[in-house]
Amino acid sequence: MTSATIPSDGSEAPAIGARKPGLSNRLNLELKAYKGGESTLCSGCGHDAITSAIIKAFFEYGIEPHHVAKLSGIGCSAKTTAYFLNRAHGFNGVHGRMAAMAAGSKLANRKLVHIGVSGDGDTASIGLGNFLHMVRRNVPILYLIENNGCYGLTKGQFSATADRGSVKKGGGTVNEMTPIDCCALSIEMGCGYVARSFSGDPKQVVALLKGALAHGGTAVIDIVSPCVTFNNHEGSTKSYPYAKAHEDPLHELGFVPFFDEVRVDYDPGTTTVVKLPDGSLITLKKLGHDYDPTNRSQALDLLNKASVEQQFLTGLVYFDQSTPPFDEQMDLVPEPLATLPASRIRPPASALHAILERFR
Amino acid sequence: MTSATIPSDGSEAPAIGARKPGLSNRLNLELKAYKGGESTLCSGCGHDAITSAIIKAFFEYGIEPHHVAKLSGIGCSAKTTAYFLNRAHGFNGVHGRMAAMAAGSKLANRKLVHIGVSGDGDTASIGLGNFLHMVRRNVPILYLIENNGCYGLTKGQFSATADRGSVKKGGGTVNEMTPIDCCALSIEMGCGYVARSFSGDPKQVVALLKGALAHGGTAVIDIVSPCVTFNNHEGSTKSYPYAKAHEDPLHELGFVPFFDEVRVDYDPGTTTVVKLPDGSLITLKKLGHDYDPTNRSQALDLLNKASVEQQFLTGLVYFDQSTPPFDEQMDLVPEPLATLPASRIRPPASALHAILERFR
Amino acid sequence: MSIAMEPRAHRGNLGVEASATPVVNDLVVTVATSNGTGSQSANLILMRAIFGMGIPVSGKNMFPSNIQGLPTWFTVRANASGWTARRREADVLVAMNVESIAEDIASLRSGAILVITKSLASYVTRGDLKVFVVPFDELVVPVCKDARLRKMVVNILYVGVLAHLLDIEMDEVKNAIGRQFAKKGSAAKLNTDAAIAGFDWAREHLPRQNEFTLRRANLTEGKIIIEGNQAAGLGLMFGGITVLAWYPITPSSSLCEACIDYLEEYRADPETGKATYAVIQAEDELASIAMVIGAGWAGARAATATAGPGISLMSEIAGLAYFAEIPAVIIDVQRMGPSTGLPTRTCQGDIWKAYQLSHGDCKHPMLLPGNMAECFEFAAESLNLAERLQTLVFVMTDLDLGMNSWMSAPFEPLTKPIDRGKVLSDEDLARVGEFARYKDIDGDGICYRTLPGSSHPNSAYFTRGTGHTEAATYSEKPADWAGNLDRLTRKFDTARKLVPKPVIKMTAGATVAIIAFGSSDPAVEEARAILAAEEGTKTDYLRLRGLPIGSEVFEFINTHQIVYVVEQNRDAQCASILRLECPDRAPLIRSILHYNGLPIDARSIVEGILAGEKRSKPS
Amino acid sequence: MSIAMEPRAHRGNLGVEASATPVVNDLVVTVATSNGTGSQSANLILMRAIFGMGIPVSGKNMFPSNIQGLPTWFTVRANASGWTARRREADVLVAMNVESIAEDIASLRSGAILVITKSLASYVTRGDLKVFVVPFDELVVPVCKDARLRKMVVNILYVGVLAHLLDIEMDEVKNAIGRQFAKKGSAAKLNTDAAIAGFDWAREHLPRQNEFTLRRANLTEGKIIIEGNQAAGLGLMFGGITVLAWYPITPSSSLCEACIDYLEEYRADPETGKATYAVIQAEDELASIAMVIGAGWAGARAATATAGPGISLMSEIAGLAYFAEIPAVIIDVQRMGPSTGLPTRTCQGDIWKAYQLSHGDCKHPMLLPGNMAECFEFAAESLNLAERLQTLVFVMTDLDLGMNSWMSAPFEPLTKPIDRGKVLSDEDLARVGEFARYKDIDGDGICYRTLPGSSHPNSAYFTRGTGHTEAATYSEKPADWAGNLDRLTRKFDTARKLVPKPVIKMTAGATVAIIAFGSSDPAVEEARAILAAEEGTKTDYLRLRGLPIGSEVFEFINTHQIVYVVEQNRDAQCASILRLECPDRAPLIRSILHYNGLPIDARSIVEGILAGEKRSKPS
Ligand SMILES: Cc1ncc(C[n+]2csc(CCOP(=O)(O)OP(=O)(O)O)c2C)c(N)n1
Ligand SMILES: Cc1ncc(C[n+]2csc(CCOP(=O)(O)OP(=O)(O)O)c2C)c(N)n1
Ligand code: SF4
Ligand code: SF4
Ligand SMILES: [Mg+2]
Ligand SMILES: [Mg+2]
Repeated sequence: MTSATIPSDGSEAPAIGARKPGLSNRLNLELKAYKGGESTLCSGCGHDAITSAIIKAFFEYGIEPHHVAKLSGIGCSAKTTAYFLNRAHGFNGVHGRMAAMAAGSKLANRKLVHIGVSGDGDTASIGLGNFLHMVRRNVPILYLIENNGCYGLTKGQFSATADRGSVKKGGGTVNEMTPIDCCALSIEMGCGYVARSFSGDPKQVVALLKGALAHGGTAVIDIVSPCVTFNNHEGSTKSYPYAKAHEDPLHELGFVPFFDEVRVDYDPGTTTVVKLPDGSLITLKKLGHDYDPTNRSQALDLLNKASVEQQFLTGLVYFDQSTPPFDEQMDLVPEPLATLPASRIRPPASALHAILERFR
Repeated sequence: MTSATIPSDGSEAPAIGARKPGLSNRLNLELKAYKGGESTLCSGCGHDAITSAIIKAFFEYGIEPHHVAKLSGIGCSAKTTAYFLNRAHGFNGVHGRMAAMAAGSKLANRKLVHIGVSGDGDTASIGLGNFLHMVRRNVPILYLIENNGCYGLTKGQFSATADRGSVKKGGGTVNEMTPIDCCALSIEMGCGYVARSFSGDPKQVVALLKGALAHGGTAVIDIVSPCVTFNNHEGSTKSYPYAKAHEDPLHELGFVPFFDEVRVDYDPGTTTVVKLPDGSLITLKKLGHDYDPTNRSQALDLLNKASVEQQFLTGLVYFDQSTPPFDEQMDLVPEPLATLPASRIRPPASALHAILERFR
Repeated sequence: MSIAMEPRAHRGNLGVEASATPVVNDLVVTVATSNGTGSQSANLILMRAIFGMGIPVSGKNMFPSNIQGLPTWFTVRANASGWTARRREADVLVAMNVESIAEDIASLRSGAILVITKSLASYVTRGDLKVFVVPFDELVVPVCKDARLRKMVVNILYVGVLAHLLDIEMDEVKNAIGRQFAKKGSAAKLNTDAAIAGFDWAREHLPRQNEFTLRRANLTEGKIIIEGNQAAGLGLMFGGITVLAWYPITPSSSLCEACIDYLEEYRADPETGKATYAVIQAEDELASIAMVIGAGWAGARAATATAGPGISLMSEIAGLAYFAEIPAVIIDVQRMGPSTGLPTRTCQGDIWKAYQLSHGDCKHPMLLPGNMAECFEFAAESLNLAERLQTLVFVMTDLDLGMNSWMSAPFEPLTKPIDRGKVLSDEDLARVGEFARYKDIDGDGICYRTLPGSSHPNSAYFTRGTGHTEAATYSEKPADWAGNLDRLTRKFDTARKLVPKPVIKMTAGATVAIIAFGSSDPAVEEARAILAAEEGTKTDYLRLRGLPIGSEVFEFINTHQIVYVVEQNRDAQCASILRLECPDRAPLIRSILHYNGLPIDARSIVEGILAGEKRSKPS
Repeated sequence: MSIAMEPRAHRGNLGVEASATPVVNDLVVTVATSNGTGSQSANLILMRAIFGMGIPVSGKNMFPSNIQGLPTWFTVRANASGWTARRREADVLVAMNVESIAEDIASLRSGAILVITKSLASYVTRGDLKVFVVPFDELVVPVCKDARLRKMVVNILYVGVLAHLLDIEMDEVKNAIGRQFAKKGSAAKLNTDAAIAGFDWAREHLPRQNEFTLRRANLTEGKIIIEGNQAAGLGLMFGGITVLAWYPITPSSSLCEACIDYLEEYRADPETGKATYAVIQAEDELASIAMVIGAGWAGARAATATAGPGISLMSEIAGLAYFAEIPAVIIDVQRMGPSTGLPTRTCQGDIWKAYQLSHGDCKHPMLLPGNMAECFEFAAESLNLAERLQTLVFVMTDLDLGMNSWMSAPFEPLTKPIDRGKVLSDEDLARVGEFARYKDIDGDGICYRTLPGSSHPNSAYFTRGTGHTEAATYSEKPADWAGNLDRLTRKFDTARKLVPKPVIKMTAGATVAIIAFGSSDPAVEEARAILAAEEGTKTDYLRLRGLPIGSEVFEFINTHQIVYVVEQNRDAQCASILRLECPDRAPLIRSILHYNGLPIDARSIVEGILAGEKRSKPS
């Protein structure tokens, strides 16, 4: 048995004594402070389960709701940003461009925690190029793909993540195309936090979300999220029955936030601990697989094998902290650019005179 | 020593006796029948060398020039489609959309050999999403990326393939971003013919081009092609000096077309032979590397290592014939859709009456 | 409106008509439910049953932009005169949805009939309605054993109740159910039982009403009911489309999906079963239009369908198609914009935008279908026109035309043959010898083209969106550029003669002139009847069916004083085009605009014209 | 044109002026070379030297859309009256390029001076030119040892030759060389030597000419020479831009690149050296505009610059910015379209397109700078206006303004403070309590917003491109939709008062009225002088500086009879906007159009007006 002492960044967390344990978090906020408007999705939609997990993760991690910016494109999945964190500003933009919008927003206010919720159509079809470039830049954002293998909002056409051989509702049409694996592409683009999960596995989703919040750069979580209305039938590999029957976690995931003054005891033979920039830890307890998420080529092999053999592997697929986040690369002032006073964004008249001299 | 007899598809090749050996090809056409307009690129531009290789490859492989459709986007590279195969129709479209245009064109006339010439900006920036989706569909096309690490036509800004640490001409600005590797992404999208080469290595380029012409689906060849005007200085990894000094071929490439009635003698210990759908062969003679281009995970590892360590490996990176080309997946009539007679594209009035019955 | 018998003007919404004799074959039923509950089938059955009785009907679906659980309204209008436009207020409301109940009740005119599910009865506080409370939730239990299906089956119960209340023949209800569930015998049975249960319960428990009745007529003989998207999908298939590239978007998806179904059924090669067409679900609209022009360039008859956001994304390539002169068709099934707007509401808000889509000077011909037959014909004809004019052609429909149910005479088989335009084959080239891709040989601005793959030594040319000479070589010369742009203007003028001519209806003694297009037509026709009946105002009417305008439109505008242009957008987009075409008449071209997302109604037009006329009169 | 001294009208191109006394300080020199040879530096030196002599100049570069080896022309116009528009024909041609030599010679007016490199001398077959043959290829050898550099150095030789021929002071040539190569001493030396060699050779070998001379004047005192893209880049930096997202495209790249240089130099935090701005080279224009509105939403002052193809790609998000009311700035440095068009030629062809960019009903305010100071000021002001109006604002410049060299008075420091518009801080919210994002509190159509990150419990709202209520909740209600669109119209009307007012020049006894904008201004001013001098026709002139038009423009149009709208596009895009704004005057609004890719010249305007006036007169 090995032990690790979890560092506490006392500066951010309010005094422990003030908390109502269980009911409120380190900011003394209750779960309901993290809720949003009522969902208008179909009852049973996988996306709603993810919304609940988001609420839980932000609550447990203890982020001020108004310190969050929520962005999305268009789709059933995109609507969900209205269903959590009512106190955060939200932006439901246009189809496929959320990744780029979020990059702009993050630069405008780097203090805000950015969460982007997308669909498989929004990300892997129309948004693919912009998504990959956002990943390449390592824009600090928790980027969720609520992956149902179809275009829910336009009534169930196959998306680019539909597995080969998937059958369309009502029968007949079979998808002949190779699916796009957003996790594999994210790794190719240098993403340092890549995960796959299942909306029906809230425990894992919440742990992954918290890990993503602690990660400094782009975190991509591709969550299979069944569309109960158009893609929950036999012949779909994105249905509840299929996902439940086939989910094969790579490891048992735990998350220990930086502010928890506890010692984590773990067996280094069965558990790996991944340390995040803010001091939080992700614990990965071995299950059937012998898997090391810091091994890039193993990760890509695993994803490819899973795709070819239509395995449904979940968990933290890849982890790497080496690339600096976008806003650090840019060497910005620490304050939000959005609210810099006029004096800091307009040089004096003398500067103008000096410049104009050059044109005389 | 092992021998392979190369099959000859006599139906396409005219009588051997009629050829002027060396000067003309199997169609009795001379090299000049494959030329195009005069180049307007900077003298010394890598793209011009590739143009020459294209002319040679089409000549040697013996394709009727007018059986070719040439497509491109916008950029210096895109202009080159006007500089070869004057007898082929050409289409210089808009920036970044050639991949999708070519998919449409190929479906309209599947008899035409399609060649698309793109730049690193055209493919890896604005065109990334559409490019990857074309690859995913396995549209039969020889897709060239004339990769100079910059936007030539707009005067040398970094492109997304510029290596980390590259310095801009005139000094100062250094590229901090991880480069996009179009070869790795193509493999991820299921491409069955992926190669990297160097415009300064015409022998290899020509062999790869001919191999691509014999391949049934999408063939992606990413050719480092120095921009002598904006990216040929010290600090660039896409310059002539750098590429010449660093080119490290994975193998010595040979191509034996299906119509060559010769026996290929090779040593199976040092040479691998890859067979293409039309019966042509690619021979890969071992050099320093022990590399098997049919091994997907080896290919991805290799590319990643090359990217991280800024090695310049060239050759046939990945090869796989298993995915059917797009037009076959679609089960089209063999004739070009473009010229089907009216009788075959308008059902009789009786069909209309039958359909309307359903709406009564 | 050739079916107009006993022309009877709109009754207006003037409160209770306490007549002893009921109004016959003239009423509007609105059903307020929640979407995703299967109410759509019930509503179609209701509409179909009335249609089966020989009474002209239309069905308008006001559904939300989500998949399940938000309020949705379906309006059936039955009208012996054939007026099928939306009417502002319902005569009968079936209220099933708690979400919208308050506003539903508030929206009713005094004296209207309210059929309300028992659980909502407490919401009724107004005393001026004829209220029929029905315990739907109880009635459904014995009919439907499977509790999960009850949410759906409950809808068919109100059809039975309405059948009783409005004298709809139950045999027609049963026919309609049989049709709707043709492939599912068990569902047909279940629904038939439910309809009968509703009917029987109503007969026993509800008092009669004497306001409205529906009586068998013979006004729908031989007619069909169809949606414009189905008609246009059919048009593309018969029009000889060979490449369809699309990306899903409401309200155009169902057009492509219909087209695909027809292609699969009728366009497989009879001998080999192989496809004489290719369909690609593209990754986005940039790709779908790029595929279309790639295909058009290579000689396919290629089209896509989309809606506003797709149109915007297609802007850049629209300019390429214009300038490089590549045949292509975009069907824009317009929905309410700007931006994502109201994806499930109708609008004519892209007219001006599509007309000159893309940066720089460019203009595109467009076809403006106004009914089901035109959705069919114009979709087919657009493929001809695109090849004839070698350019991008728009077909502008909208959500109302595309996704609502319209009555129509069955379509005539296409009479125009497939036209490939000025394509030079190898044989042609051998004969004429010369070829210059952008030379205006015929003086109509349309040049000859060759297709890739042609073997004649002169046939190859290079297509580009940059400056070019007549011989298609690259050029930046000022005279080449301007000359080319001028020829394109000439070509656009040729298009004036080739797009469908307007339909003009002149009335002796007319004092008012109207121009409209597309889905506004039924409301305009009804408005004309109202104006004639109520105000004694006679109207001339030009229905625009294509742009750019031709001589008939110029003449109509020039020979009338004030012209009212009716359209469904805020910025008077079509009127703007007309004002610019006829600057001398610009001050006389007035706009009647409707842009709240609902299909335009006749009263809005009448009010607009009366207000305009008042303004014109010396006070 | 405040620098106009001794107003002397354009001399016209009426053949040889065989005058004994030379024309002083009024000539056009065109240099025909091949691009990528470094001739651009030589041409700038030539222009700078004349400028240094106190004579007003302009430099226009007609370069090809490639990097090396295609014909390129540079025109220096020196004119004591300050007329700096392009003139159609050159007085002096320096012919260095075999590719264009035939057409270059053919294009010359009779009597023009031709300085020609010896190797091309045989092309001169005309006898009506004053030809000076110079053995440039021989002269360069002794001057430049390094054979690879000769291709470049040869250019500076013609500057020396011209200095002799046209009496340009060699000291000013040397000054200009020093400036040009300020950072490279060796290059300065080499070029100075070459210029002197050219000058000396010419003095010895060439006969004098007596047509033209340049004489020191004092008309450029204190002036600067700058390109509009530099001015606008500077404007953004001083305007307080915080996020710049861009994608390279000619002719806007150099605007962004200039802005980046200024930002790096002047916008690092003085204490920490950290950036008070962020610049992203995006992967495409869809991304750059998406980044801009993402940033604008979060509170940045964000802008992008692009050209036609980028504008088309930005269409969808332009509608989102309009409808969700997000501040954003797009600078459109217009180039010749449609499609890829002529990327290195100028045009005003996106005016109408940008004005109503995106599907559905939407309109965007735009600023129309017409000179260097306005490029600077309007770029800065656009950031204010975007935040004030909470919408997308366009700044429409063009290649002529953006990439050519313009003389200007030095810019005044910005007087308008940074305006963040109606933003409610936490303190404001605590005070007012209530907040409804889309409520028109002030009646000007502009509502209050809060920024993400605000902590007040009421501050968060949800932004969407779909239908919404005043409280920013989702709505599909017809009244909400139409109400919101109507408010946006109101806001657009507010913009009429906020965009820069036109500059109006009234002349007593004027019989002709002109409206123009942007880079057409110098040609219009010159045309007015010509009309006055040659025809005795006096003109009133309104220079439009912003859209939508305000009361001054309405008044100008309404109080004049015929108004000539001068613009550089085919489809009369600005005139169309004016006709639609003033339908009553539509028949009186005429167009003078120029669209061959070259900057408009005064003669084209004069001819257009004379033709128009002829048409108006009773015959
Ligand atoms: C430019 C554009 N094209 C198409 C659409 C129509 N559209 C709305 S949502 C959507 C796809 C939704 O699929 P996905 O992103 O997977 O989300 P889901 O609904 O499945 O959660 C599409 C195609 C649109 N809104 N905008
Ligand atoms: C929509 C659009 N954006 C920008 C441009 C400007 N542009 C022309 S070519 C080019 C990039 C060229 O780079 P690359 O594809 O690498 O080709 P290269 O010139 O380097 O061969 C750009 C950005 C354009 N033509 N269209
Ligand atoms: S349609 Fe599918 S994705 Fe959309 S809300 Fe319903 S279940 Fe969810
Ligand atoms: S600029 Fe660069 S890429 Fe373009 S032609 Fe010149 S050398 Fe080639
Ligand atoms: Mg989806
Ligand atoms: Mg490049």
